[in-house]
Amino acid sequence: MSPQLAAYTTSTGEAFQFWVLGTVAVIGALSTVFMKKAVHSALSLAGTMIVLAVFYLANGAYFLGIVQIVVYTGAIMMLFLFVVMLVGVTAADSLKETIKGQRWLALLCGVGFGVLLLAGIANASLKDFAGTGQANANGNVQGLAALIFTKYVFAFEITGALLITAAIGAMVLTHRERTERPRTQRELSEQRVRDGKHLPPLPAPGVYARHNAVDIAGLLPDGTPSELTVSKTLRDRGQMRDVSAEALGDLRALEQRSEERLERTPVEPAHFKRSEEASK
Amino acid sequence: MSFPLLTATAVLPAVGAVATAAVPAARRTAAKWLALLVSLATLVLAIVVMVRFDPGGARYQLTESHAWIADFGVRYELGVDGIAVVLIALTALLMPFIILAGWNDADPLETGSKRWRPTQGFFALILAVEAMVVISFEATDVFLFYIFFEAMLIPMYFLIGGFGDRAHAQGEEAASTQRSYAAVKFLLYNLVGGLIMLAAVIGLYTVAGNFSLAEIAQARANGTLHMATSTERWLFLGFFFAFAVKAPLWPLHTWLPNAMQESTAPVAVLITAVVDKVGTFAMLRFCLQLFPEASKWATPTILVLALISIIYGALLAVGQRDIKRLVAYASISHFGFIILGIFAMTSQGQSGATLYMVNHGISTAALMLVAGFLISRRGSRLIADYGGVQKVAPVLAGTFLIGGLATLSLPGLAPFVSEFLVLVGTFTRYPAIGIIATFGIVLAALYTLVLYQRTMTGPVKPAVSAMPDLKARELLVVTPLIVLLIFLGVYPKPLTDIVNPAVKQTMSDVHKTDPKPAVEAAK
Amino acid sequence: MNPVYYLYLAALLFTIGATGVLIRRNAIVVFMCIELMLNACNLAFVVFSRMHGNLDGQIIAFFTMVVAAAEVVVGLAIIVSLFRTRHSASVDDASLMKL
Amino acid sequence: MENLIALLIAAPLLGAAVLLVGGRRLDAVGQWIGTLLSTTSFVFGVILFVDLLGRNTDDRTLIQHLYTWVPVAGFQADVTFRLDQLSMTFVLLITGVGSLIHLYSVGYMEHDERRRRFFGYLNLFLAAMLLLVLADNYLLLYVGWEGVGLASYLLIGFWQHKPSAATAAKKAFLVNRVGDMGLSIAIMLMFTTFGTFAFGPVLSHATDASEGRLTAIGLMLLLAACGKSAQVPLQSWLGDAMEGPTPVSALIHAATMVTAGVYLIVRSGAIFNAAPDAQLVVTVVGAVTLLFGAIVGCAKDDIKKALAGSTMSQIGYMVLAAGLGPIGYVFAIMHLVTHGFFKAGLFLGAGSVMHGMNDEVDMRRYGGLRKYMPVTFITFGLGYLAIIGFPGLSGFFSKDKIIEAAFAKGGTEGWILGTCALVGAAITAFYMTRVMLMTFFGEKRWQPDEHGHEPHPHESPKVMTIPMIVLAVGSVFAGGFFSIGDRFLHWLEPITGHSEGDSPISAGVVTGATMVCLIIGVGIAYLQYGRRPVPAVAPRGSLLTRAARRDLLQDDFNHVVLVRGGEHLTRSLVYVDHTLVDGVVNGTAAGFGGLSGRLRKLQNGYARSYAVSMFGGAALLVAATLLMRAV
Repeated sequence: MSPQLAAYTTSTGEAFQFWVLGTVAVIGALSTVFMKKAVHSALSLAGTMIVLAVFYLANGAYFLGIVQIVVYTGAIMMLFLFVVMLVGVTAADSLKETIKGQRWLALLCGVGFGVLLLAGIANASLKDFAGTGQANANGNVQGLAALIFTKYVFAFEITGALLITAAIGAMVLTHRERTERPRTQRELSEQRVRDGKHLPPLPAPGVYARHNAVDIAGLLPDGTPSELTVSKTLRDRGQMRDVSAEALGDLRALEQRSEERLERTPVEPAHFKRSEEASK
Repeated sequence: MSFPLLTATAVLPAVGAVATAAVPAARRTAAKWLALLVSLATLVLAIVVMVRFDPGGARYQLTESHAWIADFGVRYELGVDGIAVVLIALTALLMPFIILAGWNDADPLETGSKRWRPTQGFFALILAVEAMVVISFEATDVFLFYIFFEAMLIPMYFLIGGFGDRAHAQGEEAASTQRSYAAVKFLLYNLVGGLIMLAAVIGLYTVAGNFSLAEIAQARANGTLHMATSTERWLFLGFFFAFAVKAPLWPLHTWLPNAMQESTAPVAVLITAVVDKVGTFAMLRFCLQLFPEASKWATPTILVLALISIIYGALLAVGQRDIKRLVAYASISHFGFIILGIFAMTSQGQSGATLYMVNHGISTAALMLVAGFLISRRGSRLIADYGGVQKVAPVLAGTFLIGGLATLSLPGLAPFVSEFLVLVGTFTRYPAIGIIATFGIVLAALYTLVLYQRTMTGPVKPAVSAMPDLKARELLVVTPLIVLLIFLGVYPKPLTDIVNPAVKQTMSDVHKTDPKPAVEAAK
Repeated sequence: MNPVYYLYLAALLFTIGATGVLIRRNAIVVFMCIELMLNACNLAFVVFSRMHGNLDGQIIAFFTMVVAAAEVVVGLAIIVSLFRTRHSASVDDASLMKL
Repeated sequence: MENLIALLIAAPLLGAAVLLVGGRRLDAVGQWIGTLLSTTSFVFGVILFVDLLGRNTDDRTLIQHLYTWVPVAGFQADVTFRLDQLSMTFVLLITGVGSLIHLYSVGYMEHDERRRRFFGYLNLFLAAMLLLVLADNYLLLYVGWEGVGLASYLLIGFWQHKPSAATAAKKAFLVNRVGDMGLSIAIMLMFTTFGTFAFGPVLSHATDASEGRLTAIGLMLLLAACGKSAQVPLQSWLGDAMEGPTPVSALIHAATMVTAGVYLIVRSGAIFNAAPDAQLVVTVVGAVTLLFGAIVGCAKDDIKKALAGSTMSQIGYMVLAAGLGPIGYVFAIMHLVTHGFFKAGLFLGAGSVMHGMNDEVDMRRYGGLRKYMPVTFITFGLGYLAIIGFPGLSGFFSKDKIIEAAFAKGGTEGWILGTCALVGAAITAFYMTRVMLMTFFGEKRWQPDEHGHEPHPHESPKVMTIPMIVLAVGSVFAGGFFSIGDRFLHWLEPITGHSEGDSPISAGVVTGATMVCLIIGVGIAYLQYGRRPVPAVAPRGSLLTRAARRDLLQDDFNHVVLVRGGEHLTRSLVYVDHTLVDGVVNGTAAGFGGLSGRLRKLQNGYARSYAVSMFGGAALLVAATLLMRAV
């Protein structure tokens, strides 16, 4: 890109680029906030960041633009994705608000703050843009390097130290040293007896002739499905299939077929009630 | 540099407090003896102060002055005038009796735990209070005074909230709740007063530029420090409010009955006979000296409030069913007299008020401590639970009666002299107020005698029929107090000689002279 | 077009990020929103750099990035260890700041 | 010689201290220590009296300055004693009668387990009373004044286990305190007027002060006298004070303490002389009380209460005389002294009767006792004759002089006061005859008490009868001795001054009128109680009788207005203190508590919630910044 692109008035090309990509960036930001699943949020954010990288480039910050893509979008966002995978799906993903009034207050503050910021910017007389042409005359990277290693050298060194500290901190935080002997099977079972819940192992899911899958809740003797049998992750995601009614459907189909074959008038089909209904 | 006598008087009990607190849990008795010895040693120092003090000499004597917080002009300045000397003596005098009277009050109920040391804490706190009270009397730097005026609340809070009467009628839990209520009420009232005073202290600094009482007073006197009228009044009110809460003056008095009712008798004595005196003392020393014009401006209002305190406190004392509450309201009435004397702005009034502080301390101590002995025997504070005690415990009843008679200012006992001086001092300037205040002496007789009649006379109630008479330790507490009451009632000259010059100076601070009699009949 | 629109965009993104922080409960998403805010600031710095014709703004943006990187590393580590102990990544699972 | 004065007080004071502090080991000998020290004081008194008699009339004032008591700028109170003719009279009366009553008490209190303390209190009383009459300034007098009040309190309530005694003691002290208030205000007024309250300067400069001030001082002194001397309107305590042991009634509530008011008025004569309005009020109070007491005395069936009414009435005479000014001062004191003899004798006689009658006090249960206790009968009878003013006996001389002086006041006032005094003399004759007849004459009316013990009237032991005999001798001869050659007048005149006044009627007429009144009174009483048997249960009686039995409703008034009113006042104040004064503060606290309770909900612990606040705050800051720039 030529230096004049970064001059006071922007070219139509840049304006076009701003409006298109700006829209994309805002949409990306909004979906970061409002997407239900963390993965989608992360991807939206990555999109926004790439757009911002383009804007950096457009503003003459070539080095930053590249760094933004390589380091931010490439490394940091991947880190986010890793953690999302590590943590998995939790109830926190729900967008349902739990604190009374929090959402409305947040939106009110957000809108108010935004309006004020925009008003502030509009109020400021930002007419004179020097452009980065002069500054980038010897090359953007060289210019930055000159500044970093002269004027900002202390800050630079300190950020280096900060990064190392952060790396060590992250290791310390996530590393788990076994400080105590792992509990034996016997101790764990004794613990369960003491706590008085789930004495036997959790029941297995899908113990059912035709639907032998982990996302199907096993049925209790009275025909009700037990959610305990399904893995917690699936439960949290709401990916649990209920097949308790399916058996009845199958039975009915079987009766239908036998009836057709035997050409008999159907007897009133057995009406199985679920225990809860029976008790009503 | 000479020996820092005043510092020593204050530091000794402080050191004693730390040492007492450090006594191991098992050596409870050692802690008691240590506290007693420290208090006695302090008494000796206080007597030395009294002897070294020259009534005819400079206003502030035995002065010490060291830079402390140079940036704000805060100095560590000590000095005593006649008023402070007698009050220090009173404080140091009462402490051994308070400690002796509370000898067994803080023994742990169960001796199981090795680390639990309530006894040590109790006596350490008492000594800490003594140290702070003494230094409050000695401080001639406003800021220094303020710090200890406020810091006193901390040990007092724990003394009130942490130690109560044994065998409470409504059970230990209710007692504990009421104790905390009383302690918190005490703390809140005094903190509010103190914070308002802090604002005034800062205000004073911005006006005067330093905290030295002597310097400010002198600058005020020779006109180099001019205060706008409204400034002076606001500052005065800030100081006075804190002192009025501490004193306590109607309508800021309601913390006192609660605090005295819930705490043990020795602590109640500590509150009313020692700590509250700082309030009235400070009115004399700070309000009148620093803000003479504003003091005169506020005098009518304060006198009316004091008058209300006198009558109101006495009437409420009549209506009480709880012995300690009764004494508390009686004290409110007496504090009304003290404040009346201070603000009557006559020599008799102010000398009387100063004497009153001392005498009230001794008489209340006598009455309250005997009441405490009585309460500890029966386990009830209610007047109705007693009757006919004089039949089974004549010495207890007799000492109680003498304490009561001192409270009603019987001539021949110390409080009479001071009360009469206050009344005369008030009367010469404000006859109507003096006459109404005189009704207080009738009411005082009423509440005291009703109390004595209901508790001590009449048929012996079954619950008190086996009540033992005073033991040797208790007699040791009461007898010297009674002897002092009689001695100071018959011969108060040693005190008045010390007090008079200081009062004279205070009078000249406020530019007031005694009214002249209508007929010059005196020789 | 005046480059000041970039600033408007930055303000908008910052606000959206801030609102996100307040609305979302998932700590990871909250973190992403914080990143969004930081990026919005970076954009503003870059634009200021252009405005003033020197590179100091870009330097600041650069430092911001470094600090953001450090912050993300530590923050995510905290989230992971929190998740290990609490089995949740919700920021209000426990009202920790209440007595 | 003046150094002896302090010893007068010191002796009984020492006795009191020793007996009260000494403890049980003195129980056996306590009564003798008390009596000995009281007598010692009497001996000192006699020595001083002889010394005074040996001096010139103008030189009979001895001053002993002990030490400066309360020295405060402009306020000088000294412990200084003044012994002059007036105080000397009192000293002799107090120590003399006091010693006799000590002796009597040895017998009377023989079986009381707290006898030692009783004598301690008696000695304390003597010391305080002597301080009262020997003080050289009003403040020191005030000490004695309250001191006798204290002793009176302790002695009335001596049998503290009886609630009635404890209540009576408290009542006496409280009513006295009201009077004391008057005395303290009077002292304050003196201080503002004269700058001092020592007798010398105040009394010599009294005429320099304005009459208004002097009237105020006089009225306040009168209030004090009313309290101490049981004058209307502060008389209500005296009847109840009879709850105390009888020797106490004799000494304190008949002979000495109750006369302190008269002493105060006579001592302050210079002030009253210059304040005629105050004097008039004094005479009115005296006249009203002498009738009041006499009427009450007529209705009481309790022998001690009847005598108490009589005491009140007789002191009314003295106050009346004291209010007359120089005409009456001397006679007030003279009547005081003779009254001290005969009333003490009467009380001791009553005590002797009670002693023999199992402490029965109701005269309707007596009757015909003259046969059983002849010595008591004779001594009581002599006292009786003295008090009604039988010619030749003490009361005749002193009372007659007072009646004369009342007429000599002159004008309408003189007539009214004189008539009152005359009527009083008639009533006195009536009620004393009634007492005499009901007790010693007629049929015996005693009955077994609730335990079935029939009283066995018997004469009292010698230790009791000897004091009675001595007092009876005094009742008979003192008046005559004083009056012959106006000895008493000349003795006291230098202190009190004297003027004859101009009586509208001659002394002879007054004496005659008094005699007529006397005969009428005795006659009516004889007709009513001597001729007919006395019913053992009191008849209902007329409205006046019933009112008189209730002390002319004074107690009911006090109860309704003061006691009830006071109770309501204190109770409502307790309520006010709790709800209003405390309530305002507690309400403020509760308000803050409620507010913070609300605010506390904002602190819900959710980090996001706090973040909203921060964000809102940031928005506000931005807004503020923009606004500041805009402005």
